[in-house]
Amino acid sequence: MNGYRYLAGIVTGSVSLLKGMRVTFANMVSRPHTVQWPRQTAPLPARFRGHIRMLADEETGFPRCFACGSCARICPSACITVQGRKPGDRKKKVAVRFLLDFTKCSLCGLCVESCPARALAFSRDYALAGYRDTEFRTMDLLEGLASPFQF
Amino acid sequence: MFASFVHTVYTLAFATILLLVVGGALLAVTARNLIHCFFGLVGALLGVAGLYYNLGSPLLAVMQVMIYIGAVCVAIAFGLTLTRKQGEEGMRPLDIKAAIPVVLVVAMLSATLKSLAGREIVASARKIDESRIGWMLLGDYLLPFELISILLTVAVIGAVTIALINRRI
Amino acid sequence: MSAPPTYSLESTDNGNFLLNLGPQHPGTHGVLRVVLQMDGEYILAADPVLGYGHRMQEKIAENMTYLQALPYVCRMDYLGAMSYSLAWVCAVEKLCSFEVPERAVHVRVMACELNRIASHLLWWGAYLLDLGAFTPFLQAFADREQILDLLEYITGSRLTYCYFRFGGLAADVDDVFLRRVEDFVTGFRQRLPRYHDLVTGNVIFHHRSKDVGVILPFEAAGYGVTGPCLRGSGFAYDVRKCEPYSGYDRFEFAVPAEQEGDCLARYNVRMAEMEQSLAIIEQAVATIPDGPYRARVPRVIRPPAGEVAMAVETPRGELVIFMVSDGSTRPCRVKFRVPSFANLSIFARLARGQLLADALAILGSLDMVIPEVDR
Amino acid sequence: MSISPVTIVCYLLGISAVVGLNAVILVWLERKVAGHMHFRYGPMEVGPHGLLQTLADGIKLLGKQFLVPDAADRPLFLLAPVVSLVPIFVAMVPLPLGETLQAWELNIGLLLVVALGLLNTLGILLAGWGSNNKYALLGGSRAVAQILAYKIPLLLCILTIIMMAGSYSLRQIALAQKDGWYILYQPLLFIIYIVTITLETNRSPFDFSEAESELVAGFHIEYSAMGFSLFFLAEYSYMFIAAALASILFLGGWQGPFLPGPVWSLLKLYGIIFLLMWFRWTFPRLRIDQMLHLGWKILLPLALVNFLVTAGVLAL
Repeated sequence: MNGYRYLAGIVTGSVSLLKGMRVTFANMVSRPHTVQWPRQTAPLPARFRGHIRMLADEETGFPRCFACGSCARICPSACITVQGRKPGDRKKKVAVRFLLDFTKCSLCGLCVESCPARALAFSRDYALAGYRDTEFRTMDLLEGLASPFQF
Repeated sequence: MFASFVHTVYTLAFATILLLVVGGALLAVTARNLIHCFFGLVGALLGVAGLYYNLGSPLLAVMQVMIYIGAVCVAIAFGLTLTRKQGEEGMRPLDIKAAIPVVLVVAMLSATLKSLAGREIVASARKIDESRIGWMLLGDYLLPFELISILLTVAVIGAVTIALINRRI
Repeated sequence: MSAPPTYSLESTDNGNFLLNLGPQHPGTHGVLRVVLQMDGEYILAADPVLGYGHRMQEKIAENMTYLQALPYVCRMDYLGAMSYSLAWVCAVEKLCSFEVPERAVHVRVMACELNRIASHLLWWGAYLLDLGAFTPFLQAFADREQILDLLEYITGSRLTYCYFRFGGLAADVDDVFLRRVEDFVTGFRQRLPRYHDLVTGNVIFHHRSKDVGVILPFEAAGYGVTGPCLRGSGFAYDVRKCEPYSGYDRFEFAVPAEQEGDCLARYNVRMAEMEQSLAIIEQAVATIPDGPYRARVPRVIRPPAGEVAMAVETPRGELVIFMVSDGSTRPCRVKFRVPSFANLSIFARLARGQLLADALAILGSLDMVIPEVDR
Repeated sequence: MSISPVTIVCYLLGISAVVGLNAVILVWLERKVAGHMHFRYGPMEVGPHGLLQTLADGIKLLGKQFLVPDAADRPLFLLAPVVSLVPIFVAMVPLPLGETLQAWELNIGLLLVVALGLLNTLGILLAGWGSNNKYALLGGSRAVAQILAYKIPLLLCILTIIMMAGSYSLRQIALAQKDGWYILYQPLLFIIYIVTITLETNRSPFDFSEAESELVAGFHIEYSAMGFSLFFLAEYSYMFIAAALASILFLGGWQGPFLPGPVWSLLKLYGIIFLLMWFRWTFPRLRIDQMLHLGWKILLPLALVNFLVTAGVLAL
């Protein structure tokens, strides 16, 4: 009886090992799941949360932000600095300074959600790299946008 | 020219073997670190295998490696890894008592050399057939062969007993 | 209480030695350090040393508004972040008596269960990695990746989601998502036998996990072990069943439990739990109603003074958030009762007298997330 | 004894080439097999399908600093990689990879290869002890326990084959399988042999002395740069030798239809190596005491019974 159990154990054990080997072999001949980045890229979902970026007003090309500061207030990591100024001919302020300290940002997206002007959006930029942290410590989100102020 | 070069190579090889035997043996008895002693022993045994090969018996040389290094030394190493204390400070290998075997060995060696003095030593170039060894072991020398196996059995049983006594946790 | 022991890494007198397992060791899955007193390969005593990843999460939460702390709670257990978000929003909702729309409840359950499967899958791979098999890890990743894709589709993030809001969700889900979830559920059901073929039936795996690290029922209760580890020791205790929250009472599911209390039992519980989660997701997808995804709640959360305790079943066990409000916009006191910490507390007991290899198998079977332990 | 030094140098160069090329190919193959079993591609960047990746890694390792820990036993630490690599060069000598492709036909070739295989463990022990690291020491002592468990079944396997072929010479053994490979007569023995060479080459599920998840890297935890790569080279060369031995003992060595001998040799050999890789990327690691159980209570009795049965059949 014991001898039978001994031999049966060896046989069933070997069969279980073979089953596992079948799985790995099937894995081996199936198509790899990985994407050969950077030659190929995985699709980004529409809601992808990258670092934030400033949207421009369609008409004027100025930043949509009117520097209410609600994003800076809601940010858990306090990584947003906003300053605005009121141009002479308009009622609302316009942001003249919008800095993101991306080294602190946790990409939670609360700022985008809280913005009353819908001025913030997530960028689709995920391959960020730099030589020093200062490159991301003060990211100027107004860069490239027009400004009503001429300096 | 070429022959002398070959000769030099063989001499060098032989010198290496001798160095291995003598150096290893010396290391084995004088080193303070147990593991150094162990590897000295391994070196000496390897050198002895080289000597066997040099004497025209590769089979014996391979057996030397297999049994003495593969089995005996590994068993010793196994014992070493099981020992609790590595005994660095308690050991004084250069005790005065150590002189006694040294004197004995020197005496024996000089006696052997003296008896050999003046004779010409010829290594037997005859190849030893493995099958003959087999027949010898199972024929004329069956009793000693079996006795050795009894010795090994005793050693194994002793090891098991010790292991059972000191079974831990 | 005796003074904490001090360690010297010199060999101790009786021939034993101390082994520093971690804080950088592949078997501890993070910055956990365990000081082991060893006799050869046997462990005489194990002493986990915590705090390498301590980030004062509770204090941080007390210095923020309720909404601001939401992204932070996800950081504690990055593998079960959904459950942590859920616990936080549910605690605040309980405090403020907010109603949650039915659609949001269904999505929350769906997301949490998907996250639970993802977490168990990662555990499955990592546990086998502890046992020396590498392929399961990446095989589990192949399926986990699909879940992460799904969750990324609705939340925009793959690990620390921050998707729930007080009174609902940050954004609605669409039919594409629901269809993809259905596809995943059927696909994963078909792929589960491969997992069992590769590991569950494997004779080596059986030898490594059976009768190893047995948690006796009274010990499990005494140490406050929860989650799959508790259910592996014979208690069919699951917060989702015992104190239903977030609409879990609307779904039919079983609470798998095993009697043995060893690593294999914990393994089996988790494998069975994945199937139950699939069943829950299936029901949630089938019965999801139309309607608003977010209730109207005040923009600034200012709960009435009082206290609340919210228990949630995370993939690792019972998480309790205890929160005291003084009526201001910030919580006055927050306490997280995290499952990994309680589960780790029994490790020293389990590791005693075990071989080093078994101790790592036990540590793996407890499914620890070290930032959660340290907080 | 009458081989000219020029021939010896040629053989040494040839063997070095085999060792080096084999390591390059095997490391690449291992990473590819592992990759595809994991739904990955493995190395793809250096050379076509990453073929030159190993070479790049080797060059990188050459350029790195070789660190000797302060507390290490310096002579032992330096000696260890050499001790595990040198026997390989000798063990390659009697391996016949083709009808004429053999460095030296030795009538005790099989014994020589087996004996030198034992020295690998000494290298591991040396490294484990010399590193003066607790993980390394545990790895070293595990290797010693391991050798005791698998060597006897391995020798019994070999003994059975010697009995069937009636020779110690690898060439004679291969030639004795002209009419039928021994795997057909001895399937069980082949399985036992494959398990024991997995043990011998320290491969998962028996990679106790390395045991990444337990001992981090075990015996070579303290080795960097060339020291590490020598261990790597030794590991893959031992695989080569063990697989070559398996193909000679059970699969008739270089003999096969249509293709030339060396091609058959390499096909069989790399087939067996693929099997070892397949094991490694499928199974979890055993525990050290379970390995001893396997060695002493399963492999040894099976090999012994098989040996006795074979002896009985041959006597009849």
